[in-house]
Amino acid sequence: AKKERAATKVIGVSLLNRGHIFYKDLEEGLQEQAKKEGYELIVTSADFDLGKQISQIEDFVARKVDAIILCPVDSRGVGPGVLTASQAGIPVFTADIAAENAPVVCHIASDNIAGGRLAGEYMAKLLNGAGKVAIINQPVVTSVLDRVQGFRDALSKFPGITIVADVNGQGVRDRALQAAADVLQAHQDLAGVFGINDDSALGTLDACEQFKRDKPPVIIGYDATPPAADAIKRGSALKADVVQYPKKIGSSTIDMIRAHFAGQPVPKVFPVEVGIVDQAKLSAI
Amino acid sequence: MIPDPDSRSLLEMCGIVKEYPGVTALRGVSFDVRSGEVHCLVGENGAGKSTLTGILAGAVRRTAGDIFVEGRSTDIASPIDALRRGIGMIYQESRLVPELTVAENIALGREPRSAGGVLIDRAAVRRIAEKVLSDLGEDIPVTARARDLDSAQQQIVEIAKAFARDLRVLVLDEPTAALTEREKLRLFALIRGVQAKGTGIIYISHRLEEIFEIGDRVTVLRDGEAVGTRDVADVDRAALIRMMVGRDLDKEYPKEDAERGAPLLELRDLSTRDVHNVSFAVHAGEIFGIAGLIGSGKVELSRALFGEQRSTGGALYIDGTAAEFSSPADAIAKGVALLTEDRNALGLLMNMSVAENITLSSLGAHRRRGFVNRAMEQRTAEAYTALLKIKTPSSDTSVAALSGGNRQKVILARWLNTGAKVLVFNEPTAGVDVGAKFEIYTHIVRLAKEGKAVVLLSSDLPELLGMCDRIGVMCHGRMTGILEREKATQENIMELATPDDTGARHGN
Amino acid sequence: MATDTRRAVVDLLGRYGILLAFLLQVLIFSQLSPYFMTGENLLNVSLQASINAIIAAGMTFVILTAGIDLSVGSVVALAGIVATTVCKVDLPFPLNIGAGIAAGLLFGTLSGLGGGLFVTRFRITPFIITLALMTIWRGAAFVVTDGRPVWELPAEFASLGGGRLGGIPVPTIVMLAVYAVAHVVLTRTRFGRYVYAVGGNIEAARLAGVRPQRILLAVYAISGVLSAVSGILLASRMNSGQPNAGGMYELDAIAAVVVGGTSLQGGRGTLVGTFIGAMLIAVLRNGLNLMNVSSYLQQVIVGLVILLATMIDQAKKT
Amino acid sequence: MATDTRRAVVDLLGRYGILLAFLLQVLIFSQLSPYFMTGENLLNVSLQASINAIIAAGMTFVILTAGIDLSVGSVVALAGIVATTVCKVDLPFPLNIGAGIAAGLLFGTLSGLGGGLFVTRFRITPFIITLALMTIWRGAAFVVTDGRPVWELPAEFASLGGGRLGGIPVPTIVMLAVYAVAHVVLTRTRFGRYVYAVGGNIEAARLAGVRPQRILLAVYAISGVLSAVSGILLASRMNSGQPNAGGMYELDAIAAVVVGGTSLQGGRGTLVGTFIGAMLIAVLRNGLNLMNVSSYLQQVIVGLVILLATMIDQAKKT
Ligand SMILES: Nc1ncnc2c1ncn2[C@@H]1O[C@H](COP(=O)(O)OP(=O)(O)OP(=O)(O)O)[C@@H](O)[C@H]1O
Ligand SMILES: Nc1ncnc2c1ncn2[C@@H]1O[C@H](COP(=O)(O)OP(=O)(O)OP(=O)(O)O)[C@@H](O)[C@H]1O
Ligand SMILES: [Mg+2]
Ligand SMILES: [Mg+2]
Repeated sequence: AKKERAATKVIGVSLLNRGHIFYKDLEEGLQEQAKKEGYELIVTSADFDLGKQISQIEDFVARKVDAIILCPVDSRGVGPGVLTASQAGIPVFTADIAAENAPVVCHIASDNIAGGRLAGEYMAKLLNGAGKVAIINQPVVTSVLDRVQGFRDALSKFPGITIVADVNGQGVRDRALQAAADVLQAHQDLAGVFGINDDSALGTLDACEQFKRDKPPVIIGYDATPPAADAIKRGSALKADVVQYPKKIGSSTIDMIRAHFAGQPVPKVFPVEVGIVDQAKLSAI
Repeated sequence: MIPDPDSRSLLEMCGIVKEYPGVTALRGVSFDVRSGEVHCLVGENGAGKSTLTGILAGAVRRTAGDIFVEGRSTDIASPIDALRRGIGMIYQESRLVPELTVAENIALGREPRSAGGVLIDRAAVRRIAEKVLSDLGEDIPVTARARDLDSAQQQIVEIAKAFARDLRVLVLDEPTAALTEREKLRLFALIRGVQAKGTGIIYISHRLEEIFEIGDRVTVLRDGEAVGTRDVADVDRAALIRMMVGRDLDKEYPKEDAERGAPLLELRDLSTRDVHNVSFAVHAGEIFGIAGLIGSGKVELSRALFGEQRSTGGALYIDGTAAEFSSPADAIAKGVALLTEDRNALGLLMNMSVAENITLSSLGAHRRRGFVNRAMEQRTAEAYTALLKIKTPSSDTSVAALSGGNRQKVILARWLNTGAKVLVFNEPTAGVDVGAKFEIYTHIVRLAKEGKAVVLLSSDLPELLGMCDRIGVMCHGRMTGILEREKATQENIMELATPDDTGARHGN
Repeated sequence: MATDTRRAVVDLLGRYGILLAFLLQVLIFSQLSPYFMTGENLLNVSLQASINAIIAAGMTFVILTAGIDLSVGSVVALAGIVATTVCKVDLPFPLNIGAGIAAGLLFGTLSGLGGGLFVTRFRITPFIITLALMTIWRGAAFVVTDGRPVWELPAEFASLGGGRLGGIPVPTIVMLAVYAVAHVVLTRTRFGRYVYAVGGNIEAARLAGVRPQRILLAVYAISGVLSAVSGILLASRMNSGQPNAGGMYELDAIAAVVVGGTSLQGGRGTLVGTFIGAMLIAVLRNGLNLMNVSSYLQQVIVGLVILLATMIDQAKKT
Repeated sequence: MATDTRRAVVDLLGRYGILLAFLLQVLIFSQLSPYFMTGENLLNVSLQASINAIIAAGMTFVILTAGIDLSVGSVVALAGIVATTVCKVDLPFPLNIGAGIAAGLLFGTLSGLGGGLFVTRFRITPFIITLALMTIWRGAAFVVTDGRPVWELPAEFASLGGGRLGGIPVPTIVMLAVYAVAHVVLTRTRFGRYVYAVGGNIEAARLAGVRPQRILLAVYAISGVLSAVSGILLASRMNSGQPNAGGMYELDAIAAVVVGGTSLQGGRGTLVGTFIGAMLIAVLRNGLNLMNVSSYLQQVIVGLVILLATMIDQAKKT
């Protein structure tokens, strides 16, 4: 085992969770690129539990991995874990979510506040600057809090638009479906819904289609997963999706690590673009 | 109320009333105990004996009435209140903690502590338990868990638990229901011992002969009222029964001879873990008694007849065919019924009504088009409550609200209703009053006359002598003899039941 | 007179405590929100309640035997995945949908029987074996789907959970049917009686001729198959099989059962109670969402209401 | 002879089943991963086990009385938040840290006493009152922090959970101390005996002069305060008070208790068993992480091992 270890660089990964397609894609990006570089990945999931994430970091330190990639559960709380690792001489990289006040080598991410803002602006355009809007939220996750902040920021410029509901769909489709169904009852004239991820947006779409309306609200999702893209393409109430490039985040992270191993300088922050897609853009591809 | 000026009273209860929803269990009962006396309490099932003494022990809250301890008005609100005042009780239904050891149960609530005063003195706990058990002449290991004991042994531990305390008033609620003559005599010796120290004793029993053996005074309860208190020396058995049931009982055992048919139950050299090479046959129309001391294998034998102890040799024949039961359900299907000795743990479903408890083993016969027919069930239940004089507000009442003896009748009704051809009755009259005992005996005789085989296990020798055609005696898991009715006497049963000097006491 | 009235109130509370709590809640919400009492919203609530209510019906059987089933949420997810995966096979309608449903139900039944087997044969505490199943099935749901939803289903699949019959959502109809049948089974059949007996005192029941092993196997199978029914309906409503569906559903189901007056010690309880319990929880969530109460505060309120409802229900026992 | 050997094996398994399962696991991992048996990793495992083990110690008391405490995870979170918030007040070290710890522990005690009060006075099933508390405290944790962690703590706070004494992590030391004291309390004091008595037969205990009310109140308080201890250590390790900390911790704690041989019916079990149970779970998670087993598969394996360990432990009862 010792010999093998000398040949292969081992990288420990602690994802925020594994239940969402976003992290599946991010992991795929990591894996593909790591394979190219000949690195071995140890992928774990913190499941939104910072305590668990810190344990995982400790396991990596005990195992003496060559580098650690984190998607922090909490930007601030992860600090001690990062410190432990870097004191043990292990470089730490963060992907998707940043760590504050911690010796991270490089942070690779798309900008969630910007993404939220894109969604808000697109919503305003769809509604012509007026109407009632709801958010299907998951207000326990930092990146989600950022998206919602960006979304609210953008809409604050449109006095005609009011946010009438902000409910917790827990970021999963079954819970989002139930929350959205209730919001649709309370606001018969709802004009738009922002789903903080695609499970939230698709759950809202399920609810709209089961309680048929003459004029269903327009929905904007986040992440542009294949089922969401499909719903946009077929002309459903889901009109647009903020698109991140999680695979790109994954592969770029490995790129930064390779550069670091090779002794090359890497930037503190490596931004990965975000965009917004709608029916027109998707059909064009 | 003003306490009786009788200065000898250690304790006095005045005008005690207890109301349960829908039932008035006590309607203004007054009662007293003097220092150093044994005051017996008798009455039919459901008369209120356990309720009255339960109030004294703090286990039951009274609705009205006053309690005076040594002339001072005292409110007993909890068992702790009672114990603090030196009032303790041996309960009719087992009150042991199953997971604790015998010693731990005996010491429960008053564990001696070692020097520091914080930690339990475990050696002392054992010592106390060993002492009181040896006073009782029992060799139950003090490290055994209570749940591993049979119900007679549990009863002994209950007794030990009470005698290990220094009490001024001791209540014994049917302590001998599961005990044989021998244990009873040792218990009486202990009672006399504390009596001499001035303890007041309240003694409840349905075995009236015991009243005359140990009692000084006797109070009769009927329907929640005290109908009178007498010096034991001034009453006889018949008078006592008249006071209890309001009429004369001409004879005690309605034994009649039935026509003897084919053997319905036959054991040939049957052996199990606890029973060795037992052979006997019980014919249709026959009542076969089984006697034996605690630990003689009596209970285990009854289990073996029900397929509850795997046979390790020999064979069991039901109605001429060899039977190996895979479960109680299987045994019942093949026509065997077993009334277990522990009605609470192994018999009743406390969450269910009287009717549901009665029909549980014969639900198949209470169905119409696949569904349980409640009206039919109701009719069955009402027939049995009338037949066995079960005292209950209705057949929908939960069995948990019934007195001990009435619970016993419910479970008896269950087995009477299965239509089994072999009925094994383990202590069928435990805790049952004299009037109701007579009813139960009548039914047992009826079963025999209908051509069933009845096996009667009892710790009550007069009952066996009065009811059985033959009596098999167990000792150390073996059947040491079978006595014909004419030859059976208390003496020769005891002789067969008692291990001789060469027999090892611990043999199994 | 005053005590008489008080007694009558306590009596009423005792017998219908949970029903009163439920009606009180309905009254409050209908005052607070103009949308609450609309026909459409009531259908919505019944639809929302159906998933939990169907699971809770099975849970009632299990809890009546003094058991518990923590695996229901994971069975919901995996049954949905199995059903959606199978109905994508190349068969003509309605065979494809039928095959999918059958496969989902089969999985639920097998899961329940498996759990029941461990409880009866190996005497594993229900808590542990169903906790293990919960973890195992959840893991399996992610392993087989690789964490991605199963989608692109035959169009008809969506009508199971999303469709209506005579204006009533299909899941609502399924729920009512499940309760009707289960109620009759529990109160009118020998099996039902034995469920109570086993939960009351398993040893006494056995000695009275009940075969507890069969009863226990059956109740876990019932819980498994009803969880699968919920899982299939949910998958249909989401038009996809989601590996992360059904998270924490066990808590909602157990809450419905216990709020409905069934004892966790076994032997005592009714399906009518569970039904009202499930409705109470669904109405509460719906009402709070209608009123746009913040999700943090909702948690606090749901906790308090469950507590209050149980306390009202408890009035009967004192 | 053959049966004798078999009997001896079964006997050994019975008495030390869970210990054997644990040792077997250690053996397997030390073979499979070269990193497992290093001193540093073993300290690491003990550190990781400590949070769950401390909670599980309190849970053992509760379960021995036939109760359950589902609120532990939320108490972990809120105790951490209370402690971190209070230790930010403007007091000189060590007063600030001391005040924070005291406040966190006070919260845990009060939560436990509150739960206990509902169990004893209002006879609410422990499952329901602690489920309600779990929801309420979790909601409260988010309400008071508005969903954001409490941070910028005094530098010394981190040394509680992150520090070492004589090379041993502080949480490990706390855990060992908790178990030593709790073990003596449970096996050698009257209170401990009464815990078993109340769990074994509450009515028998009451009639023997035990006050079940006090015992029940005490066990929930113990569970609350030990959850708070864990919460404070965890907050210190995370150098922040996290409103979403402690999610599902109740399941891990209950699993440790039950895998350790304590009966959910109450009256039977030991803290030694719980300790080994907690270690078994921690070693398993650590080993699987070291071996780079995918997190989906980990779930499946953890489920299977809990099941297996319980089955081995079950050998004694058959
Ligand atoms: N918990 C209860 N709820 C309702 N009724 C009860 C309850 N306990 C006892 N009773 C009723 O009170 C009456 C007196 O019961 P009690 O147990 O005192 O009788 P007892 O004289 O001890 O009878 P036995 O000789 O059968 O033991 C009975 O009618 C019984 O049904
Ligand atoms: N079956 C039960 N289930 C749950 N709790 C029970 C049960 N039986 C008793 N209890 C609890 O035990 C208490 C009775 O104990 P006891 O009255 O001896 O306590 P105590 O310390 O004397 O209380 P008090 O403050 O009333 O004097 C009940 O109030 C109840 O809280
Ligand atoms: Mg009585
Ligand atoms: Mg009291």
